[in-house]
Amino acid sequence: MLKEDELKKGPNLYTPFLGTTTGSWRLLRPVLDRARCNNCLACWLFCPEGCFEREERAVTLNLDFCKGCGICVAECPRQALALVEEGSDDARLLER
Amino acid sequence: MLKEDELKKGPNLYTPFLGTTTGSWRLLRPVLDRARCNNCLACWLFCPEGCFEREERAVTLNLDFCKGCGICVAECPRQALALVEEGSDDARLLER
Amino acid sequence: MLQIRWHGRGGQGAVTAARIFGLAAALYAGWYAQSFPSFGTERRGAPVTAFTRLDDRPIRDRSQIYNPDYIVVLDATLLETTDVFAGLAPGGIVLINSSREVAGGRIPAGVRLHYLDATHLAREVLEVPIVNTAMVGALAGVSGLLPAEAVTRAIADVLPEGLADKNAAVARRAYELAGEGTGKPGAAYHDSRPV
Amino acid sequence: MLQIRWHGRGGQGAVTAARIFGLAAALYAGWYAQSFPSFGTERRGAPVTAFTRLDDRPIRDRSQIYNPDYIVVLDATLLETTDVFAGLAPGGIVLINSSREVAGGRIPAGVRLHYLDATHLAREVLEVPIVNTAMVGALAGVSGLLPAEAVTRAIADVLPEGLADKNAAVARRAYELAGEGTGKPGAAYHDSRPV
Amino acid sequence: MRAYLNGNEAVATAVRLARAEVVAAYPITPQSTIVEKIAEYIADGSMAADYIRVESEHAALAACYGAAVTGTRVFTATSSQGLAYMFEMLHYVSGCRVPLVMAVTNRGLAAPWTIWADHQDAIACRDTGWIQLYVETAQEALDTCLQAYKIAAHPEVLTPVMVCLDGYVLSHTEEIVDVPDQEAVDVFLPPYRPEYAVDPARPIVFGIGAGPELYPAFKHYQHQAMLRAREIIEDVDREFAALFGRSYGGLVDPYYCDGAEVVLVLMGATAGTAREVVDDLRRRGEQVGLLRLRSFRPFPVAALRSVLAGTKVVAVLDRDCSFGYEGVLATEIKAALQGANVPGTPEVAGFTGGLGGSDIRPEDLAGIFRRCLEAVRRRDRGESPAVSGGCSENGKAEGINLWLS
Amino acid sequence: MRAYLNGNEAVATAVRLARAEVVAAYPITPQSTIVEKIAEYIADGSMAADYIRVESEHAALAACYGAAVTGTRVFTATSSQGLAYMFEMLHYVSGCRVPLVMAVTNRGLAAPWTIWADHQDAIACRDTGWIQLYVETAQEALDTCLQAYKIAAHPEVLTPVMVCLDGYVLSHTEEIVDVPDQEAVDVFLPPYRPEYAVDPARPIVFGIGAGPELYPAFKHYQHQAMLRAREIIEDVDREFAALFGRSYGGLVDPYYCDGAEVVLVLMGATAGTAREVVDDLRRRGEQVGLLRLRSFRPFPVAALRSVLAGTKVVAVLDRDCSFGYEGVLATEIKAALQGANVPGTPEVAGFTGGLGGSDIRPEDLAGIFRRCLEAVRRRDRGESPAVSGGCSENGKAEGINLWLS
Amino acid sequence: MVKLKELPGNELVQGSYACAGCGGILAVRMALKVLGPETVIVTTPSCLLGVTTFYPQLAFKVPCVNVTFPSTAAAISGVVAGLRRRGKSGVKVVGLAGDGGTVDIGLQALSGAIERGDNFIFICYDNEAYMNTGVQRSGSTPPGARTTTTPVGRAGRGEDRPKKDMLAIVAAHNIPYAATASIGYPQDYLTKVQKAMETEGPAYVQVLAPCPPGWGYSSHLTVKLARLAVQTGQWPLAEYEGGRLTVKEVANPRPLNEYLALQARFAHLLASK
Amino acid sequence: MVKLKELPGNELVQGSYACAGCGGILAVRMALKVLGPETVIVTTPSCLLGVTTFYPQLAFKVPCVNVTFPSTAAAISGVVAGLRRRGKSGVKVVGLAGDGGTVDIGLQALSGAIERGDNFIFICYDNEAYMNTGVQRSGSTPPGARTTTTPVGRAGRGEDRPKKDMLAIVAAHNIPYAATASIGYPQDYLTKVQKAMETEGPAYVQVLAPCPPGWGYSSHLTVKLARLAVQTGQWPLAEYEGGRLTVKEVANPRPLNEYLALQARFAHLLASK
Ligand SMILES: Cc1ncc(C[n+]2csc(CCOP(=O)(O)OP(=O)(O)O)c2C)c(N)n1
Ligand SMILES: Cc1ncc(C[n+]2csc(CCOP(=O)(O)OP(=O)(O)O)c2C)c(N)n1
Ligand code: SF4
Ligand code: SF4
Ligand code: SF4
Ligand code: SF4
Repeated sequence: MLKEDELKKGPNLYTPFLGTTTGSWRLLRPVLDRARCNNCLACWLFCPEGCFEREERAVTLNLDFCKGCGICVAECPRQALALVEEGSDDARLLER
Repeated sequence: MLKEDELKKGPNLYTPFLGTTTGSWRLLRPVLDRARCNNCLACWLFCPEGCFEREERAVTLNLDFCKGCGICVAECPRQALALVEEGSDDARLLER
Repeated sequence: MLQIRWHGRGGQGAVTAARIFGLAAALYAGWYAQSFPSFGTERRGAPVTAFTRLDDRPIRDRSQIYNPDYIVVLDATLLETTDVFAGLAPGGIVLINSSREVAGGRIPAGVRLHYLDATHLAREVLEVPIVNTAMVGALAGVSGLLPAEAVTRAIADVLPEGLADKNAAVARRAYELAGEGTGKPGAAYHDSRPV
Repeated sequence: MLQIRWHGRGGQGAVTAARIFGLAAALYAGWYAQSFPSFGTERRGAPVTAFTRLDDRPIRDRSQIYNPDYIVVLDATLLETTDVFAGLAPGGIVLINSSREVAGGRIPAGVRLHYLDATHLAREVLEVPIVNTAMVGALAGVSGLLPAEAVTRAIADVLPEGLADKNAAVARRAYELAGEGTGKPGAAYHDSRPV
Repeated sequence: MRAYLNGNEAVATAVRLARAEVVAAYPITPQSTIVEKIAEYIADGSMAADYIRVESEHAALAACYGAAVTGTRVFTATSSQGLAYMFEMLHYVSGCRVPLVMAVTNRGLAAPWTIWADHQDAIACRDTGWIQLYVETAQEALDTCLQAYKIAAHPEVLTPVMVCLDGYVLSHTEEIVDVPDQEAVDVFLPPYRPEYAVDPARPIVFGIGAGPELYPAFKHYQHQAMLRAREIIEDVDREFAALFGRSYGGLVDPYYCDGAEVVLVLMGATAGTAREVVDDLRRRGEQVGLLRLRSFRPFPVAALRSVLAGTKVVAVLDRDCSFGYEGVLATEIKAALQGANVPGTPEVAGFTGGLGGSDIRPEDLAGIFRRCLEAVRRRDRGESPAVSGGCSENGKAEGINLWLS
Repeated sequence: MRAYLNGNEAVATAVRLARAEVVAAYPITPQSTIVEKIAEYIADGSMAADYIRVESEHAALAACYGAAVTGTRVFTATSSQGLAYMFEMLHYVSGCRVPLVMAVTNRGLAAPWTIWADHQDAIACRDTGWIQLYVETAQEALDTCLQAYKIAAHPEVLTPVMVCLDGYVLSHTEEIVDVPDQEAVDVFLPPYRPEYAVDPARPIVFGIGAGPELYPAFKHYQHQAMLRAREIIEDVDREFAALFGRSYGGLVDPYYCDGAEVVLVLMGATAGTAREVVDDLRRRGEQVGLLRLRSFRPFPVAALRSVLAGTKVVAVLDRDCSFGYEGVLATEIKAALQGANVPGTPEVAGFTGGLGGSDIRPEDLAGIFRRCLEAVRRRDRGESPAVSGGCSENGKAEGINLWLS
Repeated sequence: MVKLKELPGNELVQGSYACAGCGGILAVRMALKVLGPETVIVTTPSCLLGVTTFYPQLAFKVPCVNVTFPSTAAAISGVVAGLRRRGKSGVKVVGLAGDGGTVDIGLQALSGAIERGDNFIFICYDNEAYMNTGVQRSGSTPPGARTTTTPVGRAGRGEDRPKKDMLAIVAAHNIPYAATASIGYPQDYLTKVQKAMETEGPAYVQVLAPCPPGWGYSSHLTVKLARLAVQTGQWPLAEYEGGRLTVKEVANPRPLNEYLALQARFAHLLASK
Repeated sequence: MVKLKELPGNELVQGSYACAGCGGILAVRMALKVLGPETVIVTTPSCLLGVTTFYPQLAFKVPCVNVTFPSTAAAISGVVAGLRRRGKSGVKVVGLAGDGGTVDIGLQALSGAIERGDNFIFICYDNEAYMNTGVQRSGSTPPGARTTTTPVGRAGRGEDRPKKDMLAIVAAHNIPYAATASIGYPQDYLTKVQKAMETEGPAYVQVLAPCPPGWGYSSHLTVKLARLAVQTGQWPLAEYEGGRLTVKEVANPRPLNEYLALQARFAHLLASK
């Protein structure tokens, strides 16, 4: 909760402020095969959540904000990305 | 003043309703020389107050609403209209 | 308190006249003053009124003026369609821009009438028949409420530079004519009839 | 009064489930009922909740539900990010769509857990993994609050014609599985652990 | 017919039953599902009406006004920002005495942005010359819309009506609703054919200009009509009851107020929760009651006075705030109780809460009652201070979500 | 400098002296001459500001808001329909705690169409979270605009201010005004540089969304700031007096209220006329007084109570009407006087008049006093009825232009 | 092609409080000759509303629905729908608004109504400023013009933005019919109104309507200026029909100064030369 | 021409609550890559505002000025003037609005701001309906589309009016730069944003931004649909510059059904055939 001091100045707050990541929304998970990536940057451009980072030879994928929309997978021209069921077989429930 | 009955129904009134003519606004008065009129209807068209009536051979002029703008005089191609000072020499004050 | 009502037509400058008179009184003649137009939009040609109040103490009354002490008529044709004398205080003074006397029928008893052929004067000095400043000068003269100086200085304050000088001249001339009080048509004069 | 909280994700139909359950109870099972979504806009994928209240007298309380008697979880992955057990009334019943048991850590004491692999069931009958009607049927069965008939009629009222029949079938099957109470994963069963 | 509907669906149903002919509306949460349902009725042929898909709420109300002056029955609905954006038109149509009906799904106003319920949106429009009826249930929403058409078009009223329902808490909450038969509604509500309508054969100017000598007269009669509406609202409610067997008390809806020491006054759906609390406290022997205000405009001064006369403390719950004064209901009820001819001078304690969707729980209401009952005890013992000095002057913040003004 | 200005010119002069940097406004009678004068100042180089020529009032206030969050001093002005059309934005900017200053040249609201003065426009906006100061003279208009900038931007207030002046009666009436020196104003009003401003180096979201758990907190503090403004308004008026030698009493401006049996409460320019009437009646030995309310929001409950405590009858003159209740001032003053801790329970008699430019003459005010004094006599004799039952319930039309509610 | 001689003689607006020589009221009076008595006017605050529908002077002989300033076209949609519901198909709904009420505050509503495809005519009488409130600039004020909000001074040279091209804007809505006209060319103007009347769906006519006090000229010049604006190329007569825009060419354009010199609002432009 | 490889890598919006696969947030994220950190966003109620600036999730890394729904462009004018007064010339003011906030309720303000010639960019992310409130039709909804206010039934066949041609409308304002774009063609889109940025004065970009729940398709198809719309001729890529409109031709247009068939909002059109 905000402090009294902040509340008194009105609903104008410093940004960004992220109460949560959105990775938890994901039902499907993109899996990157870096070896296939030719660094065309399609995923980097098209991911609505900005989950990819450009690196020297291939992109990397950070799932903190990934919602599993599947766009990166659909747009990757080299099939370097695949979509798997998140927590399939309730995996994550058991894992942790 | 309106009647209670009318006031109770809101500010929606039958039209036209003219509390006054606007001839009294006039400082200049158009004078029509019907003999010169060739019925081209310029005045009839251009008078903002609708003071002219079309007749068989020439227009007629009714000054009830004439404000003396002078447009009819300016637009008459036959100089059938002239503008004179209304109440010049305080004429009307003396006349009546 | 003294109350003045100005009658004119939209575009003739009655509102400005009321203001010039008030300003002259307030800033250059030691009065407290208040001026205001008839409230509303004035269309060209339609009758309009404006008002000035003078007093020797601050003016706080904000109501309309119903019983003026002075009435100034910028355009004599208004006499036909408007009851310019309405509510005139007993013994009130009326100043009309006209080259001749107004027929008596509609003039209430006890009124003192003054005339100035301001149109003529304005045509002469300004080259246009704009009479408001002349009438301001005339009222100053006839009423004795303000010195001519106050009026001309007020005109300089209110009117744009290009117009101020000539209008000041017209006002001063009207003021002087009032002082002459000749009673002749064509000049400011006191009505001789016993009213 | 009995209070039910439904957990799902935007797009999974938790809100519709709450409504179907309420409607079934209200129109076909003699209850008074009330149902409402978690207030707000649901984005696809974001966790959402919905609520149903049942009572045998008119329901007048309009406040939110803080202590549900029943909790229905349409999507087991929510257990990871949401405290689905929050406020559960003592002795409360939780029904989870899952093919296997949930690890014990986060489960409060005194809770009765039921599972249904609704995803599997829905895939079988509906050919899509939409589980809300299955879970409605399951809750009806597990809780014994409503007869299967009430649920299927409510589904016919709420869902568009093309979808109603299959969903009614799914709900009925889930209802029956609950009745079987086999305790086997893949069916509705009562948790055997002493909690 | 017994149905399971939420408040918005109940409103849409009423509009269909009322045979509204022109509907113009703009989407806004949590109103939108009303007009979506109406669009559906029109699309499936179960309602014969024109739906004007306007580009804003200001336009929505202007379009409704245009349609209404042609002599058709008209409907619109909105909420919050949309109602605020209509504000100029609100005054206009009431001034023109156009008997529109509008549903307002109450929601708080930005900033900050909210989509959740409070009454600030409609309360802030209380001077616009609209009748405002606040409902408690989906059933009442339906029934009140039907009543509203009758009240608005009554020849002695000719005033538009807002039917206000709490966002989400009513609008999106399903419950059992008895849907009346079309035939019965047709009897209750004959077609709308006003005396004045757009007609080249008898030309009228709608919305003339009026100078200082005339303007006050129109406003005077507009006010008088609104005052007269107090009786018409009661009459229509009675007539409705006779036909449909349901009544809402007309202007006010008292619950256990007889002999109550503390009466809680509020509007809208919270009344339901409050009934539970009152029942509970009564069971414990506390002399408490609830007064639900149904008609906020016209403001039922006499009805309030007669109910609240013997009360010791009147607790008022406002889901709104007139910033720099206090909750609006509190102010208006105090005013109604001020003066020598109100016996006993009850103390009025204003509470503001439930803003922007903040939940009002039974325990919140119980807390209000408890504090007021304590004040009654103190008062009975001749002690002070009471619940409050009676107005915001003493208004130290008590809490952030529910404060005593 | 002694000048001869009307109310609108006085406002424009103040805005120039305050060194407003951005002005966005839309024309409307009788406001327009304020911004025309400002446009002139900018064109002749005597004022360094951007004038945004917007396409509507809603846009005007949105543009002002946009400019204000960049950290500039901003001005706008409007009236009547224009104010109503801004309504959504009014709530918004106050909710965002943007310290704008706006002049409102008061005028009635359509329908029927009017261009003449009453207070309906601003009064109907009393819940918008704006401070509202009503002025009596052109001088006060000028001085109050300067004060307004200081009040609005005070770090404990951060709330926009409306300076309300009666249309025509003040806006178009010339009188003597003392125009302060720029240097003195610069001392009183240093440049506006707020803590929060648009700056990519420290990015801020202005006007966030807030859920039910957060929204009430913002509203709570907004309300608290407005209550706190009561003291700030007084402080600023005192500070202004120290520098410029003129004071307006801060929140209220009492005139011969000490020991008065009847006090007339009103707002705006009519106070001047009322002073004449009070003087006159006092000369005749009547115990009457005048209380001019200067701050309508925040509503000065304590100040009103302390002035009106010993009064027998409080006459209230409303140039507005909350249709279906009564004049708004009457309601709010009754509320302030309600409750056990107001000694004597004065009777409040509400009069509504002066709508749509209807003139308020000295004799009208004298008539109000006369009727109230008669009621005092009756009250002293223990007779009834008094002036009124105290509210609109007894409100039979007394007259069309001035009625007792 | 409208035949002037055959137009009905009775006036459908008369007795208004417009200034002597008002181009706006003239534009309306002319249009009503073509529109005839089966017309409903919808109008908003403007000189027109002020001078025709203020009690005790109600000057229209056809029904008139006044509405708030931003809402002409929205109210039109309502009237159209209502009349349709009431089965009154023969009545034409005609919006009348000034340029401010059209190109500024009324633009959005107009855009919405055109988009909805309602059957109506919208006539904008363009006097190139907000006249009713005292000659403030509007989006339709031509560059250089002095108004009370675009004053002339050390730092101000009158209006500094081009005139909003409203014809192009409505054309961009793919409106069935739109045109500009001038009261100086009544044959052309009235023929356009006639076409608008015959159009199924929305039609728009923007007619130049000089204003003596607003522009600063003597009232008898109203029609002359309306002609000069066309002759000097300041006001092209254009028509948008069937998706095509045609602009009437001005054979021998007259020097712009002829037009400017007659108007006080442009005086500073000439003075500075 | 924007070089993708050279665009800055850091995200200026991240963590929003948009639906998975939201074309709108993608459009904004992309644009910010070109606009960079010296940007001020002005935005209004819409999915965008709802998913980026609701506490406790504030997703922008640049200043963001939220304003009421009708007022994006009016607030822009204020921010522009204020920044000018504060001497902050390097900061670009960028309006972001949905189609409803652009072509309907926000049109008038936008028209005013363009007319004033303020220096700003206005990006309309066009998802062809009011999504934030639950998929009601807007002026930008294409004909035939089913929305919650253009339902399909015995008497309803979805939206029955053409899409408002907003590019033509802003072009009619003689705006210095305007373009349509699609998130399916990022090179083209971002180059246009770049041009808008380099424009002195107002610039407008309307970018097609599919919406999975609103259009009724599976989220991974967002970019594909944005491409198909162009390839089937439903969404022409156009540019208005220096007073000239150019439309990129589609070499071998694909059959419309390919586009329609993927979307539930058009299902009734195909079913009925
Ligand atoms: C919302 C709103 N803002 C402002 C006004 C004030 N107003 C009335 S008429 C008018 C000017 C009308 O200008 P235009 O439409 O160009 O018509 P004209 O008077 O020039 O003929 C204005 C600004 C109003 N009535 N309503
Ligand atoms: C005056 C007003 N009317 C209505 C709304 C409700 N509202 C909020 S967002 C929205 C829809 C936005 O649609 P669009 O601009 O197309 O953006 P999208 O959500 O589709 O991205 C509406 C109608 C509002 N906030 N303010
Ligand atoms: S699945 Fe969607 S959100 Fe996740 S990385 Fe791929 S494009 Fe981004
Ligand atoms: S002077 Fe003007 S008003 Fe009079 S008749 Fe001629 S054109 Fe008509
Ligand atoms: S100001 Fe101009 S537009 Fe208005 S009535 Fe006078 S001439 Fe006509
Ligand atoms: S509803 Fe559509 S536009 Fe809105 S966040 Fe979801 S995908 Fe994006």
